[in-house]
Amino acid sequence: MSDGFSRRVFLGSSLAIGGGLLLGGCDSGATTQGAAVLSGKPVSGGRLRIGIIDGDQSGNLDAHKPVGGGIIRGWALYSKFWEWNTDVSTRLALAEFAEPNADASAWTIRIKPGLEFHHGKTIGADDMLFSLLRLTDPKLASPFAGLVGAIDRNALRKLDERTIEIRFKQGQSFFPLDETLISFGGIVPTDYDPITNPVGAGPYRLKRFVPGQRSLYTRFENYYKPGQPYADELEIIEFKDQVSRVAALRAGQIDVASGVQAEHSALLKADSRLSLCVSPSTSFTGFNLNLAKPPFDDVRVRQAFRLLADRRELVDRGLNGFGRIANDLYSPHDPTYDHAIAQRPYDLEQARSLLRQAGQTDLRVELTTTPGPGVNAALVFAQQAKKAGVEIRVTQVDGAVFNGPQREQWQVSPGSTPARGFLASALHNDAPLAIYNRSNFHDPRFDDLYRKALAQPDLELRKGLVHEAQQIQHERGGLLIWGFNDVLDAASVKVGGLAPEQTTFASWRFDELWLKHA
Amino acid sequence: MNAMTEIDAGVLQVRDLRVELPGQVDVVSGISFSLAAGEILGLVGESGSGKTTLATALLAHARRGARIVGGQVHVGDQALLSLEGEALRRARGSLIGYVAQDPATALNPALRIGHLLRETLAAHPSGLDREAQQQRLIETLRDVGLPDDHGFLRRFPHQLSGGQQQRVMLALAFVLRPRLIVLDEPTTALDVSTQAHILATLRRLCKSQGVAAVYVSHDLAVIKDLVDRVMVMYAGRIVETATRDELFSRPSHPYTRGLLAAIPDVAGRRELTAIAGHAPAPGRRPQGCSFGPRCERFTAGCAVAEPLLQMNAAGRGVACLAPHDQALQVKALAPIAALKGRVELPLLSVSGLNVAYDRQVLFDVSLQVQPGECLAIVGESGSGKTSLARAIAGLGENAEGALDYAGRHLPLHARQRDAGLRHQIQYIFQNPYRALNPRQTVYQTLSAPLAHFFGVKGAPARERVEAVLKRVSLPGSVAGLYPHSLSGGERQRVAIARALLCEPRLLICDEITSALDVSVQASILDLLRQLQREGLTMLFVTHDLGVVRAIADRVLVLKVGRVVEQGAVDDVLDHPQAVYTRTLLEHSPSLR
Amino acid sequence: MLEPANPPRTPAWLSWFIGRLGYGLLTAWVISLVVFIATQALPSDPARVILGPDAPLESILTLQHQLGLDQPILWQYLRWLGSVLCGDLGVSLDSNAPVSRILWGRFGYTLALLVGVIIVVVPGALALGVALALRRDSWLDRWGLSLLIFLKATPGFLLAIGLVLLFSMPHMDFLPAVSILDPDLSLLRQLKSLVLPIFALSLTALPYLTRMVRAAMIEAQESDYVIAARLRGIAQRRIVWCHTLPNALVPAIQGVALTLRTLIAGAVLAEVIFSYPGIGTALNAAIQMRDLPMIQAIVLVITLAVVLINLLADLLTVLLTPKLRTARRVTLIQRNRRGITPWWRRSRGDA
Amino acid sequence: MSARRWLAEPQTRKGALITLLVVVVALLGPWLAPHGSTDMVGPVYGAPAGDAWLGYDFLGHDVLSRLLSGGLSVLWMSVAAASIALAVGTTLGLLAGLSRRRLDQFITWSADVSLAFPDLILVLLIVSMLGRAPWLIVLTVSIAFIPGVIRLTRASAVAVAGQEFVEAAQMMGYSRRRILFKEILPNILTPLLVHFGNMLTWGVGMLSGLSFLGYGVAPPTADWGLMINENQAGLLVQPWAVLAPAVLIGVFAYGTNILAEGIGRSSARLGDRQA
Repeated sequence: MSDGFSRRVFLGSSLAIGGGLLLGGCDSGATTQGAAVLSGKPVSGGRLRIGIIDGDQSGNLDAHKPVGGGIIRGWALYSKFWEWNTDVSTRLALAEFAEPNADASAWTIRIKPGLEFHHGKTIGADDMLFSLLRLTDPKLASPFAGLVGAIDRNALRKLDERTIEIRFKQGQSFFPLDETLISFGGIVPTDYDPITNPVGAGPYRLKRFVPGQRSLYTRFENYYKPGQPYADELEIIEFKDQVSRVAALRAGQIDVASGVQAEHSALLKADSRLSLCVSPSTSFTGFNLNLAKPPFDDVRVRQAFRLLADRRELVDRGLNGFGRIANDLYSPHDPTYDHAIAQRPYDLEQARSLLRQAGQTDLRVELTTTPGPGVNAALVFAQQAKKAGVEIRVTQVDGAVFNGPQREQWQVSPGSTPARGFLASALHNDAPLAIYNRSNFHDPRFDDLYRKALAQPDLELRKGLVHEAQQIQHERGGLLIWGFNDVLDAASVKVGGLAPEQTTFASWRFDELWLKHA
Repeated sequence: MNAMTEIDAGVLQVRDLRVELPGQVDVVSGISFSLAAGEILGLVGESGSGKTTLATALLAHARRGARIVGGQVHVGDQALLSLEGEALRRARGSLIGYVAQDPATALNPALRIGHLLRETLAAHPSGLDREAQQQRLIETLRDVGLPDDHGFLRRFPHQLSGGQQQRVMLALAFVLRPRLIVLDEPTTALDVSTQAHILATLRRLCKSQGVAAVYVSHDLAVIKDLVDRVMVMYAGRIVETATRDELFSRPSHPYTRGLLAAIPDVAGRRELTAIAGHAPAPGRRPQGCSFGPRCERFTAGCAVAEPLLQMNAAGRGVACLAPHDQALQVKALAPIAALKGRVELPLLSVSGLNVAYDRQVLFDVSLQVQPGECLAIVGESGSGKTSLARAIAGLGENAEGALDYAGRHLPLHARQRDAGLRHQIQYIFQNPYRALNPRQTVYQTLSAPLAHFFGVKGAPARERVEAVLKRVSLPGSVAGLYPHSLSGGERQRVAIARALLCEPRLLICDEITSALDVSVQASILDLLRQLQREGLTMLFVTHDLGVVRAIADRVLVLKVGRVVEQGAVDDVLDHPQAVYTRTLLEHSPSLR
Repeated sequence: MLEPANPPRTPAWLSWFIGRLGYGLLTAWVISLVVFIATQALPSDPARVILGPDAPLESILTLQHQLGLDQPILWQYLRWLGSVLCGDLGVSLDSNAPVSRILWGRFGYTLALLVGVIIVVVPGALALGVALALRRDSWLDRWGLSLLIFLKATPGFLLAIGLVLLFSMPHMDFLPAVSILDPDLSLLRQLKSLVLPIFALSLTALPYLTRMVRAAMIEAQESDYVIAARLRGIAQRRIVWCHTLPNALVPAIQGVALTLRTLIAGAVLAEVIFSYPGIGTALNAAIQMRDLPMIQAIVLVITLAVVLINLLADLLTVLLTPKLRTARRVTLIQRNRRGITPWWRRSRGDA
Repeated sequence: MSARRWLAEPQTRKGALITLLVVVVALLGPWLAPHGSTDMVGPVYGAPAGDAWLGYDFLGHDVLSRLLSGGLSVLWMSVAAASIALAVGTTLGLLAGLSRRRLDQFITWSADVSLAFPDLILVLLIVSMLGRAPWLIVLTVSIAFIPGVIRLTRASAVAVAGQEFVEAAQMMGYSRRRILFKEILPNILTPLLVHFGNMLTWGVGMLSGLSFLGYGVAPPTADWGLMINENQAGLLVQPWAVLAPAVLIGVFAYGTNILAEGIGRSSARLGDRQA
């Protein structure tokens, strides 16, 4: 639970998604009509009502420290240097130029001319610097500062009114700046305040915010994309649980349900007034096997666990079939991903023999998880492990405990990361610079390869480095990655601009969504 | 049998009235009588005789579960039982008024006196305008002896004394000027002086307004000065009816005679005879005469058919195959003066006793009890007599003063007394229904003190329990029963038995007969006298001077916590010194 | 010892009331203290909950310091109490918005819900209770009672889930299955959204009150004063409304107070199920998020509300009971009353 | 003797029968279940079919098997909670009712304070504080119940203690323990028993409510309350997974309630109280 909304939704781990489809798609109940509407030309006007699940966290509006629904609200309020492509690569947004130097030890970023904030102030380099300094300010205590922890706050430089230079600490290199800065690097004016003056350059400006209930926005006329956004007003309504939101969607109380449960897919598909959009994301879900704790200090045990996981069943039961199996490696969309590594089979026999070799015939381990959807996969996995004679006790702890001081001490714990490139994903998991490393995987060769890749802007050269790193992960890593989950979004057939993508946030592209109003 | 009703086609005529419980069990049946304007009829019977059922049936009302199934009630020319709905509602109140037993519960606590009176007037078409209504109201209040000012009308029932409350009930009945008033034991809850005043008021009103009245009572003495005629009920039947003088001088029915013989009289000590057995419950009545099993003149014929009420020409009726025709002989007893003048170490002496709760209830009370005597403590409600008894028993709280028992200091709390002392002083409570643990059998209740005080258990205990049950005239089989299957009198006997098992020297009896019928009371008093003869010392708390005369050697009169007079019974009752004692005596109902 | 010669000029119940008010506030204070200490004992740390799994340790320590979580509990409590007394309930750890601002609207919604339930339940229970009492032992009474027992026994949240299920079925959309409220519109225009939560809560509250009214009515109907009034020829309708009901109302008022207390708890579940934006959802969320200022504030509000409800109920009881209203010393209320003396030290008036 | 008297009341018999039925299901269920309670044997949220009468749940467990295995925890937890509350509450209530003013005031006041706080919220707070181990939940629920028992016990005890038969015992100088156990306790047993039945009803409701909010028993244990929680998401797809346990919880609550009502009614009829 404490994982909070951000992670769950962002990672999509809690959400259900597309019945084993490799290809996602918007699947309307009234297929023909729905398709016709979706392919139509965007219409302006109306109030677009998005239903999100915020669990119990009401969250805030902070661009750099978004919690709870704050992440989604940030998509409406703030624009960044880059934005995501549907294939999880990045493209320029506010920036018109953003390039690293040859060893990726510095980035130069220049924004487009004539951009404005919601309150009319022109965006300048000072605002860019302010935003970066604020994000990395230790006093702000942003949970996401760690992602860009390499940035040297003292070495930020304004080159001209629209250009800044970012350098990294101690001559480090940091190639994946775009992927790490894109999510929480909202550009805000120097007079920004998340409570009294929450302005940015996003497609919508705030009209009212009722924490834990809803927020209302009006169209930002000077949005940097001409003609966008389409709707006059945007309303983000927060729900506590999926059932009530589905009820609201069906009753027409909301237009879009962002991230619906797989359990409801059949129901939603059957409703001719609704369409279901299945995005085959590359967010992974899996388990961290803690190398710092026996028996996982033994690579044979790790490999045995990876072999005894029936990935197909995990996808079917843990994700309700909405996902694809994985090969203990993340970021398959990344051009550097090594597709040559063979898919690990489900092999109980070999798993048993490995365990025997390791002297672990009567193994008992504890899988610690937070309450909530992650439990399902854990329960399925525990059941599978029984067949190999391993008893997995599933223990639920409070989110705060889970992420507390003990967070690197759990023997087995669920792990998942949103769809990101290899380098950024590693930062969440087993990279040497990782924010935290639940599997405690530390391999000199792997670390060396990762550091080299960070400093290698050249794709082909980086590919070689990553392929070797992935080989290491596959052979002796601490992650059991069994699947990639789909993200399901449901919407009224009146909603246009919602299309499946490999990311988890098809329904958060508020500048693309539009409302066909009769 | 209808001779009388034909002579006097008066205000009320009742014919063959029958009230049943489910299953065709009759509560009352075969009731026929009539009443002339201004006549007051006393309806007398013990608990369970059906007198209250009859009283309310006169207003076409039966309590929940019961049903009036037959007969007629005519008030004037209205056939009351055939009325329904609105017509019945109007007849109630305007034709017949009703005064309930306990004014404290019969007045709605949430409504003001004025509201009740006005509402009653408004509920009936009186043809009076506002002015006249107000006039009527004031008149009525004056009539019943209540203040008629505005402030009084704005009072709530709880702000009135018991006597005032009952006068309000009278006013509520009289304000509509009905032709008949039914009063159901209206003075039972009141002190004797208040009772006397209410009765006088009632009689005056009935006579001056020509209103007929049916006055229900369990106590013959109470109605003696009030009524013109008496009707005695037993087991749902009228067993005797006669004019007042005839009934009191020459009662015919054995039951009536039994009742009269059981009533202790303040005017003189007399022998009290209890009626053996107890009245049958509805549905358990024997074949033939219901009183048969208790009757000393019982013959085989009595068990064959129920004797009907035979009326003679003088309007006197009796339902008995062998009625008496002599006057009732009252055996007067000589005063017991044996203890007088004997100076001995008192068994108990109380000096300077003060008791205060939120207010002080006893002021500096001192008394002495000689061994073997019976000291009665008399007073009206609020006199502090129970507090005195409880303080002596060691149950009182907030008491100060000195107690001496047989020359030894006696602590004020029972717990501080040593066991040897404790068993010698026993206390019997007023309410026999709460004096016994409902979860224990009689044997458990009785054997406990044996084990506690004397360590007697098992067979010897059983023997002693059997013996004591015999002593209080209960069958041995009672031992296995729980209290709820015993009658009030039986429970009180068990309570006495429990006290006796402790081998007491001093027995404190707190109004122990006030919850019982007179015939039962007589038997209990008889038992106590027996015990007294065996040497038991008694402290007898009561409000009834008749009982005092019957049982006590000496009497102490309490008034609002102070001793106003004490002395030998006959001295005090025949030659009262204090004004208060005199008033009490004047107002105490007597059979003479 | 002796009663005062002159009755006091102010009614006795006033001083009683003031005493009870003080007692209620004391209760609220004690609860706030207990809850404060208890929430400090929560095994987790709000800073971690807020920042989520990705937060580095430095961020957490910084936030802890900013929130004052690193100070001694007593000091934190005193600081909190001080600002509460100045009307400041603090800032939500979760949304960083002032607690009072968040709660204000939610409190209104919950109040609307409870008022709605009371509006439905009190007349409903009175009418039903009176009707059943007047038809005592009829088939209507027997079936009515059985139904009430069934409703009483069924856990309230099951009823609510059933309603949501029912109303999210096709063709059942004449009432919204969940109650998301639009703060732009006045509540009066969204009454439809209130229907189901009010209905669900009413179903759980109805049995207790109805049975209480029924029992009180039956008792009053069989009382001597009603029989006496009937025998005076007072009309049945008048007896019911003027004689019986005022007396049956007194226990009913205590019943309503008790019902409200349980309703507040029931509202937590009902609000969660119907997504109703009230205090209940806020509390559930705050507990999950370890949002201490929110928990504190909500608990305080609820406690004060309960204290107030009890106080009002007692006051109404006193005012509606002439005997107590006019008494020189009010000593009714069994609850909170100091003293029925222990039995071996019990005072007794003269019998 | 009491039991026979209670059973004379038809309502008691009906309640006992219903309660017994659910208890039997809960006790024997695990042996009758066609599958293990954690075996994943069917499709996720599969609809009821030939051999799975109630369909499958969120992970593909057989709902019927889980239902049959899941009663025990609710039952023992509610019985345990009610029993603890009864034991502790009665002790404290008697202590309050029969002891010196100070202690009485303190206990009564503490009960009042906790009664000023809605029980479910109290339980929520404590459970979120202390965790969700079953015995902790039981303890917590019982803590919520205790003030009510204290007040009931105290009121009944004071009423009984005021009766003359207790004074008589006191005057005889019987020991306090004897007075307590022989004179007072038997006479307050009936209201306490009725209250116990009510606590069972509330306990079942509260425990399942807790589970529903996610504070109950931890999976994969089969538990009726938990089943409602974990299958909520499928409510609109496979309602049986939620409805079946809900119905059983409701039936059990109904049974215990009727039982309590019946006992109360039979006692009232026999005039236990007025005695």
